[in-house]
Amino acid sequence: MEDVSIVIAASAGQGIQTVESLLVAIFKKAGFHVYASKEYESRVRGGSNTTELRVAGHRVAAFRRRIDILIPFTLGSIEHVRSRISDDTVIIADKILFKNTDPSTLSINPILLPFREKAMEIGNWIYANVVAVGTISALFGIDQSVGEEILNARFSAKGEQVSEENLKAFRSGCIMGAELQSERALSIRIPAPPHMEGEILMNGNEAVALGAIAGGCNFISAYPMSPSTGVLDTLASLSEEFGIVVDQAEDEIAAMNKAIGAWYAGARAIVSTSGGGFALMTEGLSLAGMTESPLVVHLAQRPGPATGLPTRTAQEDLNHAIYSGHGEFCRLVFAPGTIEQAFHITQRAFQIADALQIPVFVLTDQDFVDSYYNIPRIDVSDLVAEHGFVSTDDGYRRYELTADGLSPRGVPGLGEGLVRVDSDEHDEQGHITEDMDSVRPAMVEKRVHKRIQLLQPYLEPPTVYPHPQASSILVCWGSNYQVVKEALDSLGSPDLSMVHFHNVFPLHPDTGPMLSNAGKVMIMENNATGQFANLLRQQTGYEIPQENRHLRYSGKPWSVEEVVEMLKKEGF
Amino acid sequence: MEDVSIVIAASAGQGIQTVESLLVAIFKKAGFHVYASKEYESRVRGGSNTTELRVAGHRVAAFRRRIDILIPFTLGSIEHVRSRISDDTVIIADKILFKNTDPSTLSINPILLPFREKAMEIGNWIYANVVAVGTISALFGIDQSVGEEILNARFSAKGEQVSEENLKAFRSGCIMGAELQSERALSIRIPAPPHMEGEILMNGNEAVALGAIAGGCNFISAYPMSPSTGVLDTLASLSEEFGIVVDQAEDEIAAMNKAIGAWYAGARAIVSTSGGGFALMTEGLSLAGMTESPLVVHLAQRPGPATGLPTRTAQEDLNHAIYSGHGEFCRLVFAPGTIEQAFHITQRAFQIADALQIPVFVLTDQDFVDSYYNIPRIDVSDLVAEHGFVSTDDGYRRYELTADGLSPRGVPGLGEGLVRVDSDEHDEQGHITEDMDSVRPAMVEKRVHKRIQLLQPYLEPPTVYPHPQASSILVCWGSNYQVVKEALDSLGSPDLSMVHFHNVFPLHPDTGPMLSNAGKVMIMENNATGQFANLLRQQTGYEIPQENRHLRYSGKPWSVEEVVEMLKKEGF
Amino acid sequence: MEFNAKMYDMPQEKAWCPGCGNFQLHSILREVLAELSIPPQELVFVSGIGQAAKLPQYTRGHMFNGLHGRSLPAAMAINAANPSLKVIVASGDGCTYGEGGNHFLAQMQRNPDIVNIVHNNMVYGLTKGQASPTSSKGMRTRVQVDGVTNEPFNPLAVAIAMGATFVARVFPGNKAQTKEVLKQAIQHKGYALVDCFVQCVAMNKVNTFQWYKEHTYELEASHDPTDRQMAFQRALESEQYPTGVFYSVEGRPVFWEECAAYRHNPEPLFRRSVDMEKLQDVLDSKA
Amino acid sequence: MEFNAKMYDMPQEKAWCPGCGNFQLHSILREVLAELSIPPQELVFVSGIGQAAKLPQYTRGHMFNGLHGRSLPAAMAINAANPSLKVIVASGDGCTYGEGGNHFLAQMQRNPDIVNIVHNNMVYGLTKGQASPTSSKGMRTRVQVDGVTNEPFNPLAVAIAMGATFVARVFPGNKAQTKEVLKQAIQHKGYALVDCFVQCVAMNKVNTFQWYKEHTYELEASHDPTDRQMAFQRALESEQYPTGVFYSVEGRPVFWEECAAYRHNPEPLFRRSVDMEKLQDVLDSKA
Ligand SMILES: Cc1ncc(C[n+]2csc(CCOP(=O)(O)OP(=O)(O)O)c2C)c(N)n1
Ligand SMILES: Cc1ncc(C[n+]2csc(CCOP(=O)(O)OP(=O)(O)O)c2C)c(N)n1
Ligand code: SF4
Ligand code: SF4
Ligand SMILES: [Mg+2]
Ligand SMILES: [Mg+2]
Repeated sequence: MEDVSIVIAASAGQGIQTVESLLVAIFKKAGFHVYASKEYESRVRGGSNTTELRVAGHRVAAFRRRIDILIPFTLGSIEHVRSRISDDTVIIADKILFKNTDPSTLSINPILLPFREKAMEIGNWIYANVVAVGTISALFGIDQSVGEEILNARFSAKGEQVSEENLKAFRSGCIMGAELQSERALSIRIPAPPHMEGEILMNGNEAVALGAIAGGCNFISAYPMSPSTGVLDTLASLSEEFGIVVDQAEDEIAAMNKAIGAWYAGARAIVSTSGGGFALMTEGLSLAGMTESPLVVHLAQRPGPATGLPTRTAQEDLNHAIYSGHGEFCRLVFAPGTIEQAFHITQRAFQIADALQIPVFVLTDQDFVDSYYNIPRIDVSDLVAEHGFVSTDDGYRRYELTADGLSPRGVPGLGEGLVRVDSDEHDEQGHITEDMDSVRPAMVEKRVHKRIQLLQPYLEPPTVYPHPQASSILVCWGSNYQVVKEALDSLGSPDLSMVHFHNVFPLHPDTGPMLSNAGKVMIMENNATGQFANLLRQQTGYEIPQENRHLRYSGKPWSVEEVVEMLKKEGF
Repeated sequence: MEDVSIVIAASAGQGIQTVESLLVAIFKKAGFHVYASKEYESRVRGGSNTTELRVAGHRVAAFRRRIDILIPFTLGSIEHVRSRISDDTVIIADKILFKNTDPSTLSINPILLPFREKAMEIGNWIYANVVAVGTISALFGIDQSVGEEILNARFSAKGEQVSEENLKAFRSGCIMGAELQSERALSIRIPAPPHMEGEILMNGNEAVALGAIAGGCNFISAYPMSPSTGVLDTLASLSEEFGIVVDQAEDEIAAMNKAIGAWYAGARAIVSTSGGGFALMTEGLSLAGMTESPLVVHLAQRPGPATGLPTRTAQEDLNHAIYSGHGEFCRLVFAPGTIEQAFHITQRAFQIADALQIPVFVLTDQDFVDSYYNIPRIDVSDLVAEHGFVSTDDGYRRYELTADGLSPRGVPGLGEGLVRVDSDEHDEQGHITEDMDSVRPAMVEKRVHKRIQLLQPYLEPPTVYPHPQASSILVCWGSNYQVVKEALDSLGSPDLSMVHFHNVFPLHPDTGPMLSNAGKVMIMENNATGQFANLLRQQTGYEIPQENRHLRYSGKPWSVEEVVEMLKKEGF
Repeated sequence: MEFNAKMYDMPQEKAWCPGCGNFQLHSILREVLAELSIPPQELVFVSGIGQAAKLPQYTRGHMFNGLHGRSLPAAMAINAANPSLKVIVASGDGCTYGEGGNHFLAQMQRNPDIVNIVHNNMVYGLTKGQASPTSSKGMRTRVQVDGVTNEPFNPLAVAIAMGATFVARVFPGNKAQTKEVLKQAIQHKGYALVDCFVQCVAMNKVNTFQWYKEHTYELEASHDPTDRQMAFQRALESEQYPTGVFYSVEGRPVFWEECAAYRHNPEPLFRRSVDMEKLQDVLDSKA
Repeated sequence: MEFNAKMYDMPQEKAWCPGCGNFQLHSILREVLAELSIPPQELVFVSGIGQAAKLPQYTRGHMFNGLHGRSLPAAMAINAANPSLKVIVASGDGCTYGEGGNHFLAQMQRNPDIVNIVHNNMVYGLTKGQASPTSSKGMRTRVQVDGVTNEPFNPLAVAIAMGATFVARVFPGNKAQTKEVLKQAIQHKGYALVDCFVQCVAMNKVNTFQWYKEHTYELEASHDPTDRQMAFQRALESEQYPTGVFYSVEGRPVFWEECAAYRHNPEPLFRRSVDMEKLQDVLDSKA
């Protein structure tokens, strides 16, 4: 086996994050590629949540349906993943779980190990999780010292006793794992891949947050909302180190207006939210348009409408990002497909927002922000966060009409000029005007037509993978990149490629020709109306037929297997 | 002259509403067709505002650039309309206005009359306006008794003295008007049109408000915002008579959530707002989508973004109406082209909203809501406001999955059932669910796919005028109906028709064929990006070429003359 | 009909953590409803989003589980559309005093006839532990990494300043008083705020059940709830928090009573139909 | 530099009605700024939308004329992004206490270092005369056809309940006191609320200049502005309205001072650049 999918299934609040994070760290340190994604209910305790860990000899970055090893922490969670359990699934569970239940009544045949018993021997049942970690680690034939090092790093701050007992628990787990190997001939040997040096692990929210810092972000105003809150958390945790003003706003309206106020005063601000919160921000978005304020919006999608499924995934807010807010102004929407892209796009979002004085979106979703996998080291030594503002002099006019359509942006306190911005239609000085014959049209052209011109050089074409000239294409956007990529890799169809859009609005001018030159065009989206397909038609005239639109709106991400099946049905 | 355009130009707060309303009443009573529209600044006193009154022997319902008679109340207001003054424009002003200014320095040659002087003779300068009314009335050869009757009705409640003095003022004006006729040979004789019996006068806001009442509206929650506030005013003024709960909400978010709460409890609610306020309502709109609540939204557009030009006109919020709110759900957007249509569409909006449990929009704009003209009597005796809800029994499930995709809507207190609605994804009982395998997809299909099916019979085709088979068409939507109609009438091109959409989303299925069968397709919109043209392309694939898109984004409405000129340039 | 607390319970599993204060509050509320013999068909439970806001999900009656922060506008409208229903809002401190702050202020000005139960656990529970408006200064969270610096929101003081007609605080750990106060709140005509100290065992390690127990005491029987000035003074106490009815005035008209719509017709709106003749008159008057 | 009131005036025509109270307030404010010798380059005027909100348009300094109701969040952020600027918010009663109510509450909790001048004309002026949160009961308007029924919003009482650090009311008809209070507010470190009674001659026929004059009187010199309890009591007076500083506390840290961003670096944010080396370390620590 070169590619193992381990699923940990538990109730909220059972502390399985420890199991997940230790295992991921151990696998990575042992030199494997890892991927982790979670799905969870909107509650704090109880229910059934799962985390999938993939361990492989090659890069893995997408969700698989298949479960090779299942580690259930409740009986209910076995039901929860029932449809993913096959005869090949190895179930490893704590004996205690089946104290009153015969596994055969659940039609499963788990390997039962005394995790809790061992933990009690060491002194406390809470070590049971670490015992399990030891077992899995040994099962993968990973040297015990790897895990020990990780545990030391993790627990040394908690005092000697805790640290020691965790180590003991881990070792006792390793022994069970080794026994399992020999007794049950269950052994996993993954060829260690080369060049793992410096590979880093981040989830989507962290990538956005760190990309923001690379882009010079020093202000975040946000109201907590799943699944976007991780960006707020990460920037808060780094606020002192990077000098970031953090305001948990009273509501999303405030968050947006604070961000615009902050940009006005020379900060670089981001807002981070999900659909419902963003809806509340749209009046403010329009203010950014009118005042020609730069702005970066992180919008992490989840299924709607309204509260919907707060912890699930969707791509339902593309239209919302593109069209929301009253009146007309220019905006740019990115939807990263990979963790690296999320970092770089967010960094670039700040540069473009500042250079063009427009709102730039980073559109993600729950599946994307909560998943992580190892990626090559990111080198930021060449990056600079260039400020787009200028020093002003006495006669400064914030909305000067210039040839290229950009009015130099001053900030209060830098130079002698007064920086006067206005949400009403205004003249070059920023003063209210009712001049509809010349001022208003000129200002509209500046905010809309000229800005869209200025945006052209920043637009990026979609990514075609793997064959640049394939006659059939599967269009996708945002977070579906990895799952489609892996499906295509496994299918190996010579004449089928993915066309992945990370730059979703406005579209790169190559888009139309790309579509019309293709033989067959399919699309895959996580919504019920085919929002991106409709956008393509609107912008290029190319209509992807209804039967080629593969729309999913269940709240679950696609698995690699499902994409493969879908493509097979399509004849590939 | 069969069609006279009188413009009254003044500062805000000069009380010229009296002049306007008296003249309109007199003209109408004298048996003429009348039209009035105003343009005004976002201030309460000062500045320059104008009202255009058109008086004609045929129906008039659109704005003309040409001024036949100008009645300026300030010198500044002459400058304000300078570009509309021609050699044929007769300027009639109070002498006092030119006390210190020689008219020739303004390159005009006004008729100066002692309005104020006469008023002072009667006892108070405030009667000057009524003197002017008398003069104009006589100029049109209208029998003095017509005006007297109107004045009596208007002022009798204010006591005998006021009433008498107004009459005196009016008569003294009449004398001047008569003199003017004979001395200056200035006489206007409009042939009185037939069938004026029962014709009524309403502006767009009143038509929406009264249409709402006809649709059973008994709840309005709104926050004041130009130009939509007239709907709130009108419903408030009728609240006692029609049993309408009126809440001036604390903000637009509240207004929307109150409206949804009211529908839930069995009321029929409308919200009325403009773009910025609507932006704040979009989260709640999504709640209506999720809870399957009926809802009627009156959205009166004005130029944006942000505060923009609060008292001017635009068609910039079409995308906003169609795409706002997070997640996916079904909605219907109407944009009336005539006052009658505004009444009937709003009435129907309540029926459809209730029947299909969806939000229905009435999309207007400043020019539309502030303009009025006489229309034939509206007979409501056949209308019934049918309630869409049912009486429930014990096992009632609000979100029952039915064959046709409509779950019967109960209201609390009618029957034994419990009415349980939820903004989270829910099961048939309305309870939070995380079931993504069956419940979620079924609910999405109900809210989106099936609802769009159910909507089909309610969709209405565009209006083609005047030639059903013309090979060239000018597409327009919403408030541009009347101005295009009059322009076409005056052009009389045999092969050019207007295709006017009042049902703007989703489009009627005839739309695509209509466009592709036409030889030349042009469009006229009051926005900078061609929102409706883009929608047409998205929905039908038909692309109206950029050079055929006539976009105006100045904040001013089109005048008949401008449309004619535009069409002439297009070769008609 | 026989009334008992169980009757108000819904069968489905409660997604609250074991030990969560919401359980106590929920069971006390159900007892109170039973003792007041209010049929579920006459009750509308309204909430926003949060852990507290799940209460209507678990309670038999009509339910309007709306948006985060927006329970009050919906509740006020339901009351105005059908005054014969008993509207009980149950939502969190974040929902009511944070996202919904403006509605909190505005509804107090209107005095709708509703009960506003706020599960004040001094934290954002459902979103996993960020500070809420009522969080204690210094409390550290993943967002407030150096501790909360905002001045805690004092709902009682604000409600008294707003002239709300019934203002109370309870700690469900004191069951007898909680029952009594909830009863009064439900029977009060007009807007009744009941701020409830409930522990969030998962996300708030500062304000535990024990902490609330140690930091609360009953307002003396001698406290005069019509004395606004004194009510304010007691609301400012912050070492030890008094519980009970701080302030209560009777007799102020409620929102719907002031509506012209009810001047000649007491029926709920859904029972009415349009008077088309009158409308015809109005239209004809435009001639 | 020589400072005089004229210096703070902008040349363009003011779109206020002749006799509008905003004129008096505007000219007093300009005098105060001159007497405090604050260069326009150090002043940021922030407002929402309304007649009052046009004040920044007419005043020399930086200007952020934002959305209706949203002046406070913008102002707070400007202060946090560059604490060396003096931020003065000037907006209406509708803007601040109506649409913006939640921001009013929340900013008081944060204590940003800003001055919040509210032109309280007890009406929505710009939109032509609907009731505002502070409108008097019974006032008839085109919307409140039977008269206002909402309990009027008492901004001072609420601010005192919130623990705002400076709470005052002025009537510009009393120029000397208005000047003095505005000066104190501008010099106050932290959030300073100055509710100003200004007449709207066009839309409010109840609360005229004369009415304000007859219904206001100065707080006695003996009033102790550190006595919160007493401040509240005085704020409740509603036959005659006291003017002056009701409540004031010094020494509470302001929002930006509590931010980790300023712990090691006093520079405004715009003068800083990213420490890419440190970021490299953070990224590398994810290995
Ligand atoms: C507009 C919006 N913003 C944010 C959220 C996310 N959210 C859900 S519950 C919650 C906080 C809940 O806190 P509280 O009201 O105190 O309830 P608790 O969970 O503590 O009972 C938040 C921020 C949301 N649902 N909607
Ligand atoms: C979101 C939004 N809603 C409504 C409006 C319309 N509006 C503009 S000013 C105003 C009221 C102004 O009243 P106030 O703040 O008291 O200022 P005043 O004009 O009385 O000085 C309203 C409702 C708006 N601009 N934005
Ligand atoms: S997180 Fe807190 S509030 Fe939520 S259920 Fe658990 S204990 Fe209760
Ligand atoms: S309407 Fe009122 S507030 Fe506005 S400028 Fe006129 S007097 Fe002043
Ligand atoms: Mg809480
Ligand atoms: Mg006001």
